[in-house]
Amino acid sequence: MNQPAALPGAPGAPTSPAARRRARAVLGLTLAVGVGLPGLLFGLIVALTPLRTVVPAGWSEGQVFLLHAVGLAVLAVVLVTFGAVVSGITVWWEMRVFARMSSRVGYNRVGAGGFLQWVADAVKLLLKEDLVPADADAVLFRAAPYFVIVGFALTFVVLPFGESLVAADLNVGVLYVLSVTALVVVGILIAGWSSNSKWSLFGGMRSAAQVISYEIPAGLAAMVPVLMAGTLSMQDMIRAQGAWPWEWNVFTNPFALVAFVVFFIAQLAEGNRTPFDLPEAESELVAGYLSEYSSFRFAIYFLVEFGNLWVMSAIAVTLFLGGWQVPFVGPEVYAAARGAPGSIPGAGWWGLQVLSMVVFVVKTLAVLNLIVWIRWTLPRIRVDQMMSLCWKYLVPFAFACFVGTLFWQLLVTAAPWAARATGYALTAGFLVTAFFFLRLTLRNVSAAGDRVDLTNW
Amino acid sequence: MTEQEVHERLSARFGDEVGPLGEPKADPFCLVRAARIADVCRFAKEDPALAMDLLEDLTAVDAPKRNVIEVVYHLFSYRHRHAIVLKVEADRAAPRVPTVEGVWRAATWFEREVYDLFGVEFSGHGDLRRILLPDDWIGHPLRKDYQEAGGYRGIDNVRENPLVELRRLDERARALRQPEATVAPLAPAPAPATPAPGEKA
Amino acid sequence: MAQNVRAYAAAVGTTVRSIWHGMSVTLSHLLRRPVTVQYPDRTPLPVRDTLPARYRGFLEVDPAICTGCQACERACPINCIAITLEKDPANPKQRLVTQFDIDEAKCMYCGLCVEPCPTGSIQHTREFEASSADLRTLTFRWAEKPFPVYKVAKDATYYPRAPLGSILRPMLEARRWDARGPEFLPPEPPKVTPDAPPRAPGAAGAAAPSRAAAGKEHKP
Amino acid sequence: MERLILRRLQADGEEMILNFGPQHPSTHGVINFMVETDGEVIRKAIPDVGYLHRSIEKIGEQVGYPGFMPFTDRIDYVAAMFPNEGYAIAVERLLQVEVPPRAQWLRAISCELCRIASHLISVGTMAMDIGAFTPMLHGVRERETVNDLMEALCGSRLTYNYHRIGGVAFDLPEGWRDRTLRFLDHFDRFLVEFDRLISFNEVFVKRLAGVAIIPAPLAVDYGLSGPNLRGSGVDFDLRRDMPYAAYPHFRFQIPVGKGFVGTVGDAFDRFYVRCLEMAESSKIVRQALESLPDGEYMAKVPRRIKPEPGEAMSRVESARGEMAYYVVSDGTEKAARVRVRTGSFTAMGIVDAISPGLMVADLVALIASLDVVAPEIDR
Repeated sequence: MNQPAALPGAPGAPTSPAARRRARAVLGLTLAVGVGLPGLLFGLIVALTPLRTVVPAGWSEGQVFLLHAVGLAVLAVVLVTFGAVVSGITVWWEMRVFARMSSRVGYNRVGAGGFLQWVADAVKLLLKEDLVPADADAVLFRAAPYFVIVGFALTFVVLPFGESLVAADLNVGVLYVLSVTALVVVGILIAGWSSNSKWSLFGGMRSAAQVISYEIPAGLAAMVPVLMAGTLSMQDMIRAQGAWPWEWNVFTNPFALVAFVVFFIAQLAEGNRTPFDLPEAESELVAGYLSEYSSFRFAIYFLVEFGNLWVMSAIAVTLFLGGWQVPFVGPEVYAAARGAPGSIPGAGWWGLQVLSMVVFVVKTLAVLNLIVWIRWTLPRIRVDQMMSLCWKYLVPFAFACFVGTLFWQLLVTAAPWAARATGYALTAGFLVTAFFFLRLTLRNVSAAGDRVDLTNW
Repeated sequence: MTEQEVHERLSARFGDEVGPLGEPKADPFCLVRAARIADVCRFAKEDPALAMDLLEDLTAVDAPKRNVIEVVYHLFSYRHRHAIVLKVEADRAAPRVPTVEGVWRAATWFEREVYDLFGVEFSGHGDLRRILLPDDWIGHPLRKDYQEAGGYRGIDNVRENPLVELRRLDERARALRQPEATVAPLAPAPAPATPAPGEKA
Repeated sequence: MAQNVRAYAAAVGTTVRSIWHGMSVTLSHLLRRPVTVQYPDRTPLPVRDTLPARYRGFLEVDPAICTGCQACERACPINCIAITLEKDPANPKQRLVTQFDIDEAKCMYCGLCVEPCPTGSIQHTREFEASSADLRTLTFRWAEKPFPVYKVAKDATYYPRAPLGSILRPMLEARRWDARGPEFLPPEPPKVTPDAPPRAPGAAGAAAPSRAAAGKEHKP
Repeated sequence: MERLILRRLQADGEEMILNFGPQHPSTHGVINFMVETDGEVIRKAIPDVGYLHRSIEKIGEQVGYPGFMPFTDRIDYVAAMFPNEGYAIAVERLLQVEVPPRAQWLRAISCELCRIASHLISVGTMAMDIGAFTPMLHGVRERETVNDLMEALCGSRLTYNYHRIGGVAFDLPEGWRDRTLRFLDHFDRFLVEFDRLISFNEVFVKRLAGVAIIPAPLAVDYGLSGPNLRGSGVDFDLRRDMPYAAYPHFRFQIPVGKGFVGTVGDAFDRFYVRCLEMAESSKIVRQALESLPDGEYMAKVPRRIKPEPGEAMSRVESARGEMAYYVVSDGTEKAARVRVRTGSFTAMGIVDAISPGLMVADLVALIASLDVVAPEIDR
């Protein structure tokens, strides 16, 4: 009989030396961050850059077609992988943040700071048995996760990661996003119905009611930046905004500020995030529409749920927060770095692309953190309150903003300084609010007799 | 009011049907004729001087020596902060007591529990089902003569006692050490002696 | 109407204000130190050594000062202690403890056995890490070798007890978590009394002798 | 019953039977509710208890008087001091033993700390059931400190077995008093923070205000007790109104539901009464630690406890309402009957009456606000 390795900490087991532990952690993090992330980002950049811009002049039709075909395949793989990795990292980050908020350490065993925990979780889920309940509608039950992941992956097509880093800059970008995200609901509804479980059915029904209701305020609020930019294309909407906060949609127009809040809340609801996580309310519906799922199918739902955080944040950043705009880098800088059309752009241009992407990612992460933070602070609302919030509060506000923006645009056309002044005023207001908030936070720490201590992060 | 005063008031209304207040050391109680318990309770609750608005506890005690099951009512008044303990005796063979569910709703569950664990029938109870034990349980466990079946639906609840088994092993080892003792050859250890499902009552 | 508008605005206001406070509380916790104790391997001391002295862990018996009074056996509400006393064949005046078994798998660590012990021989230690793959290995045999009972000197105020844990700890360290316990003997056939007809084993009321000996042996 | 419901179901075909439990995240143990719903609205929720029945009352007849004490821990393992105390008082009344003052004080201290620990779980899980996870973990964090104190006091974190017939098992350990006072200082601040984190969060308030209202007469009729009863506006607390142990010596308030944000007797009142009670318990522990008398912590009790025939009832204000022990002695070393009346049992009985018309999410709030603990229902 083989002696199994002694459990750590069990009587007699050697406590692992700190040095070895550190080395292992460093290795894990290096592998993950050092190889994985840059690789992915690089792949993303290459794949997302519209191939047209890099095709050298003089290539034959066939060659260009082949290049496009290969490029699209790479693009698809990279985007879906990016979605999965981002969702995994989001899980890790969310759990770390949540742990701190509840005075715990959180993930800390797999990789440095538990960074690779999501990989371990994914592997574990993949190794589990794929169960289909006996009385479930097997075909629909198996099909539902694909609806969900397709709806999720398709949004990446129009997400503008950088100045030229977008898979396809559709001229109906916003409408496209609103429509493909609706596919997720179809998947959830199918999952809820086909599981043949009452909990799942409850979850599916709640989800359908919720997402369809909140599409309306979300759509109305999204129309505000559309009106301001005069276009539906995601890239053009970003180009219509500036790099500095006082040039963002959210601050140049008071109605847009309200619209942003409405849009943000509606997005929380569409993404089934607390306080709108009714479809999978753990303490009520066990796991809602997910109750009967296991293994890979379950993993897909989770991938989508957390990946959606990224999508939600990215869309909010695009519409309201200036997207990838880098300060001091205007369109003429890009054009200059690009060089002559038909030639492969130089290193400067690529550098600018990376820079714009970094700006976009940072903003997106900030919004993502806000969502995470809200989730671990707020309780869940009830299904009737969810409805009344939507129809009594969000829809009127969104509509008022929509109408208000119409007049605002008239005003701004007449007096362009109004937008600029509002931008300064609202930005200042935001900073003051943030200052008071941080002061309150620090006072909370001292009021509890504690002190700020970040050593154990 | 003290217990004596409460008891006097009850006796004044019901006469002999409310027995004398006992004199045990800790808590005195008085015996009530089973058929009148619901009336006595209703009076105790509705009489403004008594106002026993809380049925604090309703339980039973099995007394096989006297061949009765005593049903015990602990009443309390929030308004007057006084209490009284009433008891009713029921025949062990077919215990039957009128329900007080109509007086206090709390009695619904208390009586269900007494029915479950003692088998006392509360006549007039609206929902007299077992509450703690499964519906198909046999017997009423808090009766003194209850014999445990040793399992439920083939699920054994007996674990080998290592203290006894080790002693047996010791004795056997000692017997083996003494050459004159003859020891029966050991059969290979069989599976734990769990009776087949269904054999349990 | 004005009332309604005011209520509507107040609802929005209180919501924002309460969320403002709640979120600042959660954010402030991001800045504080977590309280998690990373048992078992990332604690500055082994957790065993951080436990208070009164901690009720595994029982330990010091045979050197056991008087064989069986007070602990009587005090145990669940009969998880078994003590057998015999006369020493070599010295009839000396009594031997030939069995002192504690079924730690059944023990509920209530500490009632410790209280009546006249010499403090039986004590709770701070050991608690002894998970095992076989329940039988959790029966600790304190009289593996029969030991003579301890004679308490008159007006003794001190008993030479081995340091707490010094006997149990080597026993735990010697154990492997997946060790198997001893094979028990097959159950004895039920005794058939001449005047009662044999009943099916396991039927209600027909407790097998071993079960009768086992006393209250019902899993919760 | 199932058949009955099914027949009704077939009649109109609009309702659904939902088996809410026995393994459900918010049933706080193993309880089953047969919920008849019409969409999200509950027509009726019928509690089905007994999954955790361990026949503790029967065990009480089979082990001796002192030996039953550890079993009482298991009656309510979230707040095990109260069953300890209740049983000890009942047997002391049978034996007519006078408990020394120091033991009375130690009982009050341990019980009030235990009440804090229990209410922390209660309000924390309530927030969790409503969907906020963080407050629950904050509650558990504070509870851990209480557990550490208990561990230092009596050697165990959960099943204390601290009280004895005639007193308590141990005196205070060294340094315990200061540790406890430090904790209480911290704890009072924690309560303020907790209120800001969750109690008055508008989403939370909206989920609980006016939900599952239990009017005072109904609460009394169903025998509700403790915070559930006080949440309905009935100003009654055994510690003040039927004093036992050392409570007459302390000054404290009895928080009563006033309809803090909605109607008297709603789920929020029951929740907030517990929050306020924690602050009062903290006060009591401070006073008790300051006025702790010297002397014995254990009365002279015969080694073989053999009360004369008779019966005694003890009523203790447990964290989950009134806990009453009814002990009948027949003159032997084993009780003839040990009956435990618990707050959760009566609280569970009212679900039937309150649930119609609630939503599924409100049922969760109702169960959480009643603070039932399954082992205490089933015993």
